[in-house]
Amino acid sequence: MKKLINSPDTVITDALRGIASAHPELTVDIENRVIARAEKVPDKVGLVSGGGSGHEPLHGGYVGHGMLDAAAPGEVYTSPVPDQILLATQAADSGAGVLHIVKNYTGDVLNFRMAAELAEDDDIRVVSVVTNDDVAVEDSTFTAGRRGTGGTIVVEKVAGAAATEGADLDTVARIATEANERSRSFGIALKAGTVPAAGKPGFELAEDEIEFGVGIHGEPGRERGKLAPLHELVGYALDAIHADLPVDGDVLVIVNGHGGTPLIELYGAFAEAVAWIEGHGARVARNLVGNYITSLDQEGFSITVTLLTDELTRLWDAPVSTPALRWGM
Amino acid sequence: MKKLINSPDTVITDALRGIASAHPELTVDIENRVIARAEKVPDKVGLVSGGGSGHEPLHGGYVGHGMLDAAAPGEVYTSPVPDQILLATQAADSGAGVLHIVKNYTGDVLNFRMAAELAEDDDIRVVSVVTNDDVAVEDSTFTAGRRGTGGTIVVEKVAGAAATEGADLDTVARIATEANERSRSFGIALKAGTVPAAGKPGFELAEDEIEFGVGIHGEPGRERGKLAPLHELVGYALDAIHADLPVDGDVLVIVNGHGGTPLIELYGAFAEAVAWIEGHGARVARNLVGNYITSLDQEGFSITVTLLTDELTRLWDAPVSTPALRWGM
Amino acid sequence: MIFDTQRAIAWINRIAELVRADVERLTTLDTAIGDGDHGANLDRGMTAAVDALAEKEPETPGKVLITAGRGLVSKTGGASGPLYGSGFRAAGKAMRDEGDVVALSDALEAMLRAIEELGGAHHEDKTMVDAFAPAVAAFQQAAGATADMHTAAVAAAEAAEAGLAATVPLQARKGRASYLGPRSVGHEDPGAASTVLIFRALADVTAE
Amino acid sequence: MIFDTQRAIAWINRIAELVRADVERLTTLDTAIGDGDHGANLDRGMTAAVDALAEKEPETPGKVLITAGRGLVSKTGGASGPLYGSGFRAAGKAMRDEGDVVALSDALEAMLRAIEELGGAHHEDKTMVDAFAPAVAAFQQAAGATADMHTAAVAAAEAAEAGLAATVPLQARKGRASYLGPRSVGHEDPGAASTVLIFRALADVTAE
Ligand SMILES: Nc1ncnc2c1ncn2[C@@H]1O[C@H](COP(=O)(O)OP(=O)(O)O)[C@@H](O)[C@H]1O
Ligand SMILES: Nc1ncnc2c1ncn2[C@@H]1O[C@H](COP(=O)(O)OP(=O)(O)O)[C@@H](O)[C@H]1O
Ligand SMILES: [Mg+2]
Ligand SMILES: [Mg+2]
Ligand SMILES: [Mg+2]
Ligand SMILES: [Mg+2]
Repeated sequence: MKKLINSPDTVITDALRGIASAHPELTVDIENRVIARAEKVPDKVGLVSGGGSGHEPLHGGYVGHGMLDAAAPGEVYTSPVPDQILLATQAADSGAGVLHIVKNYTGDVLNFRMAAELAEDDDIRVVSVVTNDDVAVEDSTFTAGRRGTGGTIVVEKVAGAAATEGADLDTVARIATEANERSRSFGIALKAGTVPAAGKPGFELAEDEIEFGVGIHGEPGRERGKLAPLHELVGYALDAIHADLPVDGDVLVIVNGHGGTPLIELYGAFAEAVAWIEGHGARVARNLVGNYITSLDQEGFSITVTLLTDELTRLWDAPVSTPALRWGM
Repeated sequence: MKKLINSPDTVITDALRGIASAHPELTVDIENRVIARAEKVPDKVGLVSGGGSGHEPLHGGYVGHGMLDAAAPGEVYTSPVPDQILLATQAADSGAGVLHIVKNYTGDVLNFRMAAELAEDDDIRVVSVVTNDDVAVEDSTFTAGRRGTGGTIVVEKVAGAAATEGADLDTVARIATEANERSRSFGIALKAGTVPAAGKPGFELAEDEIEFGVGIHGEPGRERGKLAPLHELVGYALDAIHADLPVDGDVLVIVNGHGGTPLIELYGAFAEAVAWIEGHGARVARNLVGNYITSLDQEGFSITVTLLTDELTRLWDAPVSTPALRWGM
Repeated sequence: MIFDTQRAIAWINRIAELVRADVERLTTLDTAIGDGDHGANLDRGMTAAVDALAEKEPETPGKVLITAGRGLVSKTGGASGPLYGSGFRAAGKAMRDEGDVVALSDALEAMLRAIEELGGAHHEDKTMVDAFAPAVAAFQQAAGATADMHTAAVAAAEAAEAGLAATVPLQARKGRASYLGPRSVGHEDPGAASTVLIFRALADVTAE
Repeated sequence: MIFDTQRAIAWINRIAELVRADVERLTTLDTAIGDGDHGANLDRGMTAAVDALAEKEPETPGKVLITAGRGLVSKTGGASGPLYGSGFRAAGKAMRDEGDVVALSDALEAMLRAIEELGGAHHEDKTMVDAFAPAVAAFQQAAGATADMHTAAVAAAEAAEAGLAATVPLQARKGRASYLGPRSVGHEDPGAASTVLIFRALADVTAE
């Protein structure tokens, strides 16, 4: 394993030290692992998210004006613990209640649930929205359900904008829920990332093999297939999304790199996504192309499609100023 | 070779199609390979840069308010051709003259020089500033001299800000020159990137080997060495910079990923850079941490240090709105 | 034999030892059908549990288990942290001070119920429940038949082991392995494997 | 033998063929001490030169070389594009219509001067100049001795070949290879290798 690290044990602490130095507008509690806005916004609904580390810039990179108030980064690919989420919740709370944005993984859901219970002991009202946009996993009440992946960014952005506008907790939660319900994602990996503590990649692929339907934790996908030209891969991903939620009207598209894939390839993927979507009579009204929710050094990409409404478009366009997303101010 | 591409021949066209769709505020001439601002700014000194592709977001990602007016992306790792640079120069010209920001590679220098001659036939006044911030290469009048790497971003940013303020061509060129002279960079690679047309990495390294002093074209560095803890690697890079231009006062630090290295590691590297610099009595007043000048999917990082002046700090802080750099508006 | 404070502490310490010894195996199992952190998670969590007990030694076996559970919850993360953590806390709350085999049996049952309730996993969902449920059943049965804590614990460990083996052909319906769909078949569930360690540790500390 | 329009076109076409056949070798050489694009660059540039000639056939050998040079400049990119492109343009401007061996010799010398002036490379900087300069000298000498174009071209190709071999032990001082410092030693210079092809092509098209 070749990584730019001091040791597998210090990866997260070192990154948090870097985030703290790079972004003086954030307060980083390195010991307890909480990244929060340096200044509380009075009377605003607080937004908290968190999850395993290794997905940078998610979530710490989305803390700031117009988006999250605090983030709780766990160990690499491991959900944070309740105490930590509680601290983030306290940091985010200014009396108007706190929204927990939780990606749908058993560990995240359980740890956030416990934290919410602890917060209620503190008289902080917490509502949780669980994101589950990944169509690679079959959705069923008998299973753990779908994973939360790229759609989480959309949820954090529009919920953050709503809270910044002054919406109350229920409204913010309603908007977050709607953004999640209107978002779908699908990921394809060419090479698995390596968890520092594990020292070897999550899976091994032959030179011509790729994984279809991967999540964001270096796990294998729903099937293994052959490398194909980019337009076929993009078509595969969008077919899967379209089969679940027809792509129609104005859409937001995120072409997201897994961490080890260069931007030149992501722009190529976006070009194919636009061609596919326009070919299906819909319109790419908004977009993001880059590394927004990663899997360490994994090579691959995911596509997220959100069916926009006027409200979601307005909230997406609202000013945001965080380390990883910045516009309008 | 595993890449998200349609074919090695279409990589650049596909990426340009993606850039065109993703950024309606830019005009992308796909056939002639010119990325320009959709609207000319009257009476402003025009800024043009360009170079081989494979370094995204450089340079197309820096076209926009407060930075470049046009960029000319060549083939992967190959300088653009004069006609193309001429078109970019014409797109950037609004009567106040055009600054060419050229990274110091023989191909770039020669092609830009020819383009400048052609532009003069069009009565466009062109001044060129050649960036050469890479301390890994010995500077000498008997050689091709140093490469232009991360310092180029600083030059493009502050020169763009000066032009936006209304400075004339000579002033913009003076500021660009000063930014270049006050900037130094050093790069370390863990794994070479793969040029799509070549199909294999620029160099092969054993599991414990790394390259010190690499440029941005997948070429080997000035020496091969052993993988070491991050703080040692950062120390090596900063020692090399410091030996050439003592790190002192307020500095801007860019910790830049080569394309295949995840953000969590870059933040770790930045933490070590801050520790080193503060340990040497200087202060990290401004920073960028992320993928800003890449080498396809290469794994590794570079550090750029710019010794700030009040003027440079003010120009760095000035509003900018481009695909890859955005603040203050 | 009494399941007193000392034995409760010994149990937690022994689990920590067994987990530490098997970190790599648990991680390998989790790499195959999960995200490769189960070994590290549980090692971190059990270390926290052991540390919590060392810091302020609780006075009753129940408080030992509650303290251990809190340590697990506060440091493990992942799915297994809340599940085992809440499980031990529930066991601790159910544990009666007399510490006889019936009290322990009830505590183990409470632990199982807490895990099932929090995680919502059922029989054959390919989770720790598939090892935990038969282990508790075997403990209860052996305890009823022999009233001997060690015999019951050994029976429980064996049943957990069998439950672990039985997870191999299953397709996961809960936890990360469920994302793999049919590709989750053919592997042991990592959480079921760590449950085996919990019961093996119990057998070890009740040996004499 | 006359270096007329047809022969000039044949020369350019032949260079393009030889480059196409050797793309991989040139790329491999450039991967070792450069950035691995010399083969693709020159292939693209020579294709443009050939296309430009096919599109509008020039009337004089000089105009053939100028057209080819423009094609090279406008499509090659990299260091070699402006160098060879300006070189051919200079050769074309120097070329006299009578097209005898002296005219060709003068044109080749003008080409060398243009490359040297633009690139600023000197003897033993490990560039194309190290093959081009001895080739031109050998051409001139053989032309003076025999007045035979083919003999002179063969001598030039051989001298270029020797110049290429002589680049191996050199440390590069110009172009990308210079960044490697001492590590540039032990490799042929890719531009010197393509210069050999230019003179080999000249020998081929003057064979009868
Ligand atoms: N809903 C659930 N109910 C019971 N056990 C579960 C559930 N989800 C996961 N598990 C158990 O947790 C184990 C994984 O734990 P761990 O790897 O530590 O957490 P994570 O899956 O969050 O990475 C699985 O092997 C499984 O036995
Ligand atoms: N200053 C120079 N003068 C003469 N030849 C040069 C000079 N710089 C580079 N070259 C030649 O150009 C060749 C490389 O060409 P190419 O790979 O096409 O361009 P680039 O180096 O821009 O990738 C080198 O092998 C060398 O022979
Ligand atoms: Mg996990
Ligand atoms: Mg090149
Ligand atoms: Mg796991
Ligand atoms: Mg080259």
